[in-house]
Amino acid sequence: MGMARELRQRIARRAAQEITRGMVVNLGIGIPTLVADFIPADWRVMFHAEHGVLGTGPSPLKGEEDEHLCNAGGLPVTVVPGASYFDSTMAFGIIRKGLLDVTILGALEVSEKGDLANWIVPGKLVPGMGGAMDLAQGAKRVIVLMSHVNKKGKSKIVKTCTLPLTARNCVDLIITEMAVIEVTVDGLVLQEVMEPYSVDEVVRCTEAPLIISGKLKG
Amino acid sequence: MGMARELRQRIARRAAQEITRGMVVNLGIGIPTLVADFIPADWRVMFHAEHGVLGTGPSPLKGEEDEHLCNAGGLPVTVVPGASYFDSTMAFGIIRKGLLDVTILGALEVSEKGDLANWIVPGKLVPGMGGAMDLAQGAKRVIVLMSHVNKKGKSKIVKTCTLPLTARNCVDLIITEMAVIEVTVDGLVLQEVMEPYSVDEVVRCTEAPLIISGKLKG
Amino acid sequence: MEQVSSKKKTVDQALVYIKDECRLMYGGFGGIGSPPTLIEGIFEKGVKNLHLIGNDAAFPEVGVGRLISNGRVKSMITSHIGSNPNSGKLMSEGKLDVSFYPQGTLAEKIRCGGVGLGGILVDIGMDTIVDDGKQRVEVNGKTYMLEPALTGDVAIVYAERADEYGNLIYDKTARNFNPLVAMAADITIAEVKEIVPRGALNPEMIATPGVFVDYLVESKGVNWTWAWQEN
Amino acid sequence: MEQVSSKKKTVDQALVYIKDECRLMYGGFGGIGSPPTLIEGIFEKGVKNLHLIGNDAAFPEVGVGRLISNGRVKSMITSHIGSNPNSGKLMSEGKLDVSFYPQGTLAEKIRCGGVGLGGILVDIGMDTIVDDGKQRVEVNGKTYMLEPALTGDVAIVYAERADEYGNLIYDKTARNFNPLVAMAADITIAEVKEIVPRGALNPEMIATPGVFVDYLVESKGVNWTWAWQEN
Repeated sequence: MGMARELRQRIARRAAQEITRGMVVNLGIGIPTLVADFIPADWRVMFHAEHGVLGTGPSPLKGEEDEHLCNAGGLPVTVVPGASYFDSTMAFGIIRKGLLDVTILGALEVSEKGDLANWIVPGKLVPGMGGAMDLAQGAKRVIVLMSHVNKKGKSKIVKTCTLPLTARNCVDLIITEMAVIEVTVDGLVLQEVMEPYSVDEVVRCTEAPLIISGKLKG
Repeated sequence: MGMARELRQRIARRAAQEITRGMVVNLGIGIPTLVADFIPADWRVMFHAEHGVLGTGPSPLKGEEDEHLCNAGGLPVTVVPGASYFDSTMAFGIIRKGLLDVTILGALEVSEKGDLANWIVPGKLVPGMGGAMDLAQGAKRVIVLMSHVNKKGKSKIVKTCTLPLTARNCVDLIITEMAVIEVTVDGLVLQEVMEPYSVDEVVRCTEAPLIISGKLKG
Repeated sequence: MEQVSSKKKTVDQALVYIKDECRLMYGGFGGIGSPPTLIEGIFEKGVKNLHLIGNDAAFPEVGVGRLISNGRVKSMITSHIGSNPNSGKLMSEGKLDVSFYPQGTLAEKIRCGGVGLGGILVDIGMDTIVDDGKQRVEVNGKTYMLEPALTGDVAIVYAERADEYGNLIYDKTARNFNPLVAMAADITIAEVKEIVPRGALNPEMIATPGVFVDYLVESKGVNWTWAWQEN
Repeated sequence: MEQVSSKKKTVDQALVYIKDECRLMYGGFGGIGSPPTLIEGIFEKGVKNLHLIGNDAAFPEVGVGRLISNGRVKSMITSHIGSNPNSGKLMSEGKLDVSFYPQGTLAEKIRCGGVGLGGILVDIGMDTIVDDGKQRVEVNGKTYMLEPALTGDVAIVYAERADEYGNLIYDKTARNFNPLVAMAADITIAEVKEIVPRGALNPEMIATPGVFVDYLVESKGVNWTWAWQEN
């Protein structure tokens, strides 16, 4: 995403506040991966990965990596007590059964209805959806972490997605370097504004209409 | 089946001749269970059971039974080297994928086309099909062991089954206390006659027409 | 869901979830791998009009057989009731409604519910009684029966060992339907021979990840006599 | 089938079954759990016009990525090719035909082929691109897409240990798609770190029963550099 390390960390730290003790959580590649760094080990959060593990832990020390124990991004991890290994059908069974409390994903576009587009830019970038559709549709709560605008300065929070969808009505919360926005039945609610931005700046950078939360008005 | 022990043993011994080294075999309840006794351990035949084991071995010694290690009839068994345990979906995956070389089943009726009826007598006996349909339809070869006639003296080898079917066109070989009969595209072929019966007696006790094998004529 | 604290409960605490009319899934094959302490608890509590979903009716006093024999069961979705004559008797008297499925199909239907799929296409039992009224679907020129997923209100399973997160390891042929029903119900209660701390199980051996398990109960062991013990 | 003798083969003996136009299923996720020695053998043998079925395109020189990068692959049924830019390039040049499925759906389609079912009903991806042209089926008032089973000519898998019957045990996240493709092809070749005698594996730990495995090949280990090793 080309976002500064500091901003990426800030978004990840804010996202970590959405996690509570004992939750089952799947983190996507990119900024979402950083979220784990902000969650205390004694919370016993169980991190799930699509290729067959529930209960991944911190990165191993240099030289202690195991080539058969990586996260979904291919980077070496460890496991925590209570972890289990299984095949990919079990990994996705857990997702489709609705046992993921939260999945945190990156996005290209999110619509005011919570539609998510994060896997394809036709004619340009066609990586495939991997597990994104399963996660977006299956998890109890979907949190999107992304830059507020794209490289051309255009809002990624849109009235209607222009890119092919990953899943409809799936996003619950959007966290960017500018704001925290909740997807509600009434529309997008601006809940928090990040330093050094103002409410007006966030509204100006957001294509979709925003309802300003009472706590920001007061 | 109320058949004398001696006759049951004879049928089982004959059935064992259909098994070759290394085969994967599922034995039904009743006479089929006895077949294992006539197969040498060094043939490394792998016996499969529906509740999740491939590689059962002989009965344990009295007092050494394990209540969690039984055959599909609920009787204690052991396992051989190379055995594996799995859940019921895997057990039936092996069956439907066509990896059972032979299944040996009991029957109420077999038709001249190889239709099998072995799970229900409407209004009388409704035990359920258990794994019989999966086995009859999925195994590469289906061998039926049964008494030649029922308690009323009526042939169990019939032109058309009167009882609800387990599976159509599935039986390959029928072994009774009187005869060994092969199901072919041309019809039922009488291959062997058991002592002390004659070809004529077998034909008389069999409702379906029998083709007499050349080796019996000569 | 809060899954930090141990999932360990007393039998009474766990039985709160099993009420009259419960759609109750169970593990076990002829009683092998059925949870004896939970079944005893259900019996003692007096739960009735149960809708059972599982492989078989076991034996008259073994496994779920005892619940059936004592008239606590209103309906069954199963593959076999032949080893428990009381089931057949109740069925012919119109007191027990039984739906039969080929065993492999039943196992897959339950797994389907457990992994969030809508159903499977299967050809076992085509053109037999079990085909009656089934929706048919054609795929690549071949016809299959459509079998919808099965789910339940509560699943009761028996496992050999669990850790406090609820990860389960089964024993030999006592595994059978247990890992399947463990995934397929709204609430899963595992009766376990031994509950160990997190990290004490080999993570490669775990057959049911703890995320599927809601409550753990310690087993008091089998309180019935197996057929092979009777002589 | 004769399964008494050891299934152990040399790489060359096993590769006889992998020819041009082969529908080749493979285990692995980003190369983790893909069989390096068999892939090297396929490359050296010069096999081309392969039809790959597996999770992803790995990295340019990792796993099946090397076969793709070198133009040996005609089509792929997969969930993700983003980590191997050569795949995207070949695809946009019309030299590689790629069919994408949501990863969980792909896994279930392969399992379906492996256990002899005709297909599954799934709702992941409904009303998105992947829904185009899919047969729809209604079950209990809910609509699903019908996804037919997938099978292959040959499956290549990587396992940590095998016994001579072909029973397989995998290692950590190298399990992923391996047990699924191991069931779904006409011929299954397992590359294994260690082959032990019958009886040397814990029968409770076996993830793939040997009856699914036709040939065993000893692994020479990974001959690529992982992304995390590059700095």
